[in-house]
Amino acid sequence: MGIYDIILKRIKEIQSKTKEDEPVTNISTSSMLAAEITLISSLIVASIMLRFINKALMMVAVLILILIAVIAMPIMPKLRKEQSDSFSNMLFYMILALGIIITLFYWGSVNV
Amino acid sequence: MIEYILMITAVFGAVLALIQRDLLKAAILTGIPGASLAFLYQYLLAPDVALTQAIVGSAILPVFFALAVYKTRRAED
Amino acid sequence: MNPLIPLMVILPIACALLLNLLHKKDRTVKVLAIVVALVLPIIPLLASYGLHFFGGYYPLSENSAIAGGLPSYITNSALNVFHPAITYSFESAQKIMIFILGLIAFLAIFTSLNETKRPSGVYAFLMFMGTASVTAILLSDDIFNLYVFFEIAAISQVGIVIASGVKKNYETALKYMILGNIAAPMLLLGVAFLLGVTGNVNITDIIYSIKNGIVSPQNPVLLMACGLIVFGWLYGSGLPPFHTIKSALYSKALPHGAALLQAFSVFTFVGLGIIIIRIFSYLPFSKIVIIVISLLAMILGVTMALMQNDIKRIIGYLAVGELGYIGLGLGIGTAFGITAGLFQALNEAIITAFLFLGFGTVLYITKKSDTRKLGGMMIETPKLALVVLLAGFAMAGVPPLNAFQSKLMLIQASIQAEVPELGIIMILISIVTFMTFMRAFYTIYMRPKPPELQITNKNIPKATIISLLVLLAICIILGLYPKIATNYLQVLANSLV
Amino acid sequence: MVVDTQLASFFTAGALIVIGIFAALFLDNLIKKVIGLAFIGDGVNLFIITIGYKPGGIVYIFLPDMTVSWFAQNASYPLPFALVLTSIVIGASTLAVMLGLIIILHKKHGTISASKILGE
Repeated sequence: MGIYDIILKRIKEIQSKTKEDEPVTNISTSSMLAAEITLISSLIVASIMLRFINKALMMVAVLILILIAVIAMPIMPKLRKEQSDSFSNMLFYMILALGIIITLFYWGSVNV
Repeated sequence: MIEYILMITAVFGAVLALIQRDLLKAAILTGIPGASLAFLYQYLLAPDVALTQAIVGSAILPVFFALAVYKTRRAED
Repeated sequence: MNPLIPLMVILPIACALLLNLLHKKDRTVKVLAIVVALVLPIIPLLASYGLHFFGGYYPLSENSAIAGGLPSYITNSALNVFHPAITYSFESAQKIMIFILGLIAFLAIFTSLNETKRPSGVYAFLMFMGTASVTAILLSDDIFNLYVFFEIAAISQVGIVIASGVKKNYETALKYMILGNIAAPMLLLGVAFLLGVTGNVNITDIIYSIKNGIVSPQNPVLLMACGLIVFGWLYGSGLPPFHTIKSALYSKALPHGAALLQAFSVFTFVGLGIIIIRIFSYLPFSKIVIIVISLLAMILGVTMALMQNDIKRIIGYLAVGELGYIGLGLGIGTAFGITAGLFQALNEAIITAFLFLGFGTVLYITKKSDTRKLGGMMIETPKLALVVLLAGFAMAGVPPLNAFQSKLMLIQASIQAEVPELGIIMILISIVTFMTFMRAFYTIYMRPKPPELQITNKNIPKATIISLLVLLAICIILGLYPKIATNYLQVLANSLV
Repeated sequence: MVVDTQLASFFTAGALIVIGIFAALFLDNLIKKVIGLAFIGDGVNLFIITIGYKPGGIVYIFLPDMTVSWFAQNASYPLPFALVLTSIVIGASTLAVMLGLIIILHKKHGTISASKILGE
């Protein structure tokens, strides 16, 4: 089964869960595929920048990212569901971001 | 001493307002933290802010909330 | 003292209030609004550089009348150079940014007055208020004044959405306000931390205090303040995690409103971002955070844009994604990188406004914004299709247009700063941006027309076409002669390093 | 442990902010969410006021029988207070806009539950 079919199947699964009834067209599947590739490749390229901190860490991070990408292959449908217009999701991610930023600034600046 | 009492009233008033089931009560109880904050500002050497807070926090905002509750009340509960 | 500097903020506010008084006098409202909107981009071109002190409270070092009567232990201390007034600083970078903001505001107001049947109402009022507040954010050297205008900008953005009458706009507006009422107090808390540590709200003075050892730069409260201000910055400009609500906000506004809203976001991004870099650039961590957030914005914005079906939502997500380029420019931190980032900010404001107005014509003709129900518009409006295609080329960075220059500069800056990975990601995201645009363009213009699609409004107002041509002209001019803009921005970038 | 007024006041401000964020996050009723948002604003205002407070100081009004240096050492710091005045008014106006939106949405949906109105 090619990746196209996997993605098509996963989109249909997610749709049946969220009760959307839009048709799965060629365009939507291929754009999801493009989004998937963009996401994975740009994350991997971005993780190469960890070399400024530690080269070994960079290698480990890239390998782990590739592994995760292979295992959890169609990431985009899940990511899309997480970034829906639902208000509780927005609030959750906002508070999460607030916590992460505050923690990072306190911890990161004490140690750097 | 009285500052500490005001601080405690402000926090407990806030909690009390939020745990009410009746929204009208909640709206009116928001006046408690508003008013105690106004007195607290007086003790924190800011009398001009205390005046504004007394008007806005203990009169205008509860009235806003009460009006909103009154306008939306029929369908709840 | 230059009277034109406060006029940039006061004039739109005064005009907005006057428009409300003239309610229902449609002709007067239209003429007044267009005249004032036309003046908005002209004022910054005429004004000369300098500082404006509200109330005339000069710093003691420049004010011998007061300083003469004070004891020497005051005039010898740092108080001598502190700014007691709310200070507006107008420099070359502000000049070009306010010019572009004023121009977009003019085109948006001009288009909206000609597309809506009844010009009087709150819509123009809110547009003017928003423009005034974002201008003040760019000008203000006083961080609390900035917060006040930040809130006014938020309310007017919500107002533009409420006044649009698009389906589900109230829900989106309420969501934005609730999120904003958690995030904006956090920004205020950050301001309060800064105030508590330095005793000052003037940014120049805060930097003076930190640089001259009056305040310890490693004070953890300062770091906390940086974190909270960064959080407010995320909210104000719609970076992740606020990208969903911000793009929803764009999609619930009318096209001309959305064109202005994204300009507000871009310039809020630039204004607050410059302040974060000015105050906290001594923390290496702040730049890393800016880069990480920008990368997230680019990746999430573009990938989400690929999967939307609403035109306005697609451009909204693309606009969020493009913000990442500016952030990368600021985060690289060299003078060249910051210049490139600021230039990209100007280009993005213009191009996204261009795209919103361009696709807005489709909405005007068919009253539909769902790409699945659209098609075959090439036959209806072939010339407009070409213009919209050029806008898409501009956004992707095709050579003769402006974003090519700024993206090229950004990639060069990233290679010079020895982080070529950022350049690679920028190229990658550019390609995907173009693909996203072409997907929307194909489904709207080139696909055969669905039988149930009806053309309700054949005549596009001349004002819209004029606006589109003006924006296209600016894109081409800036693309051929990027020095026009970068010369202005260079000064600010050099001062930030 | 002796907690002085300023520290206690900071803690009160923090408590109000936390209560407000809790309410805005977890309560489903929109009006209660907005009440929570009002508390966040109150907490931040109290925080700023406390920055200007000076333990054992006086109100920042210069009376004729004071010397300048004594006044400079004992008066509270008025700049934060001036900021709070603006901040209170901004908070009240944004709350009014939100309540107006809630009333409109109630007319449309017939409920003020956040999960029903703002769910998707």
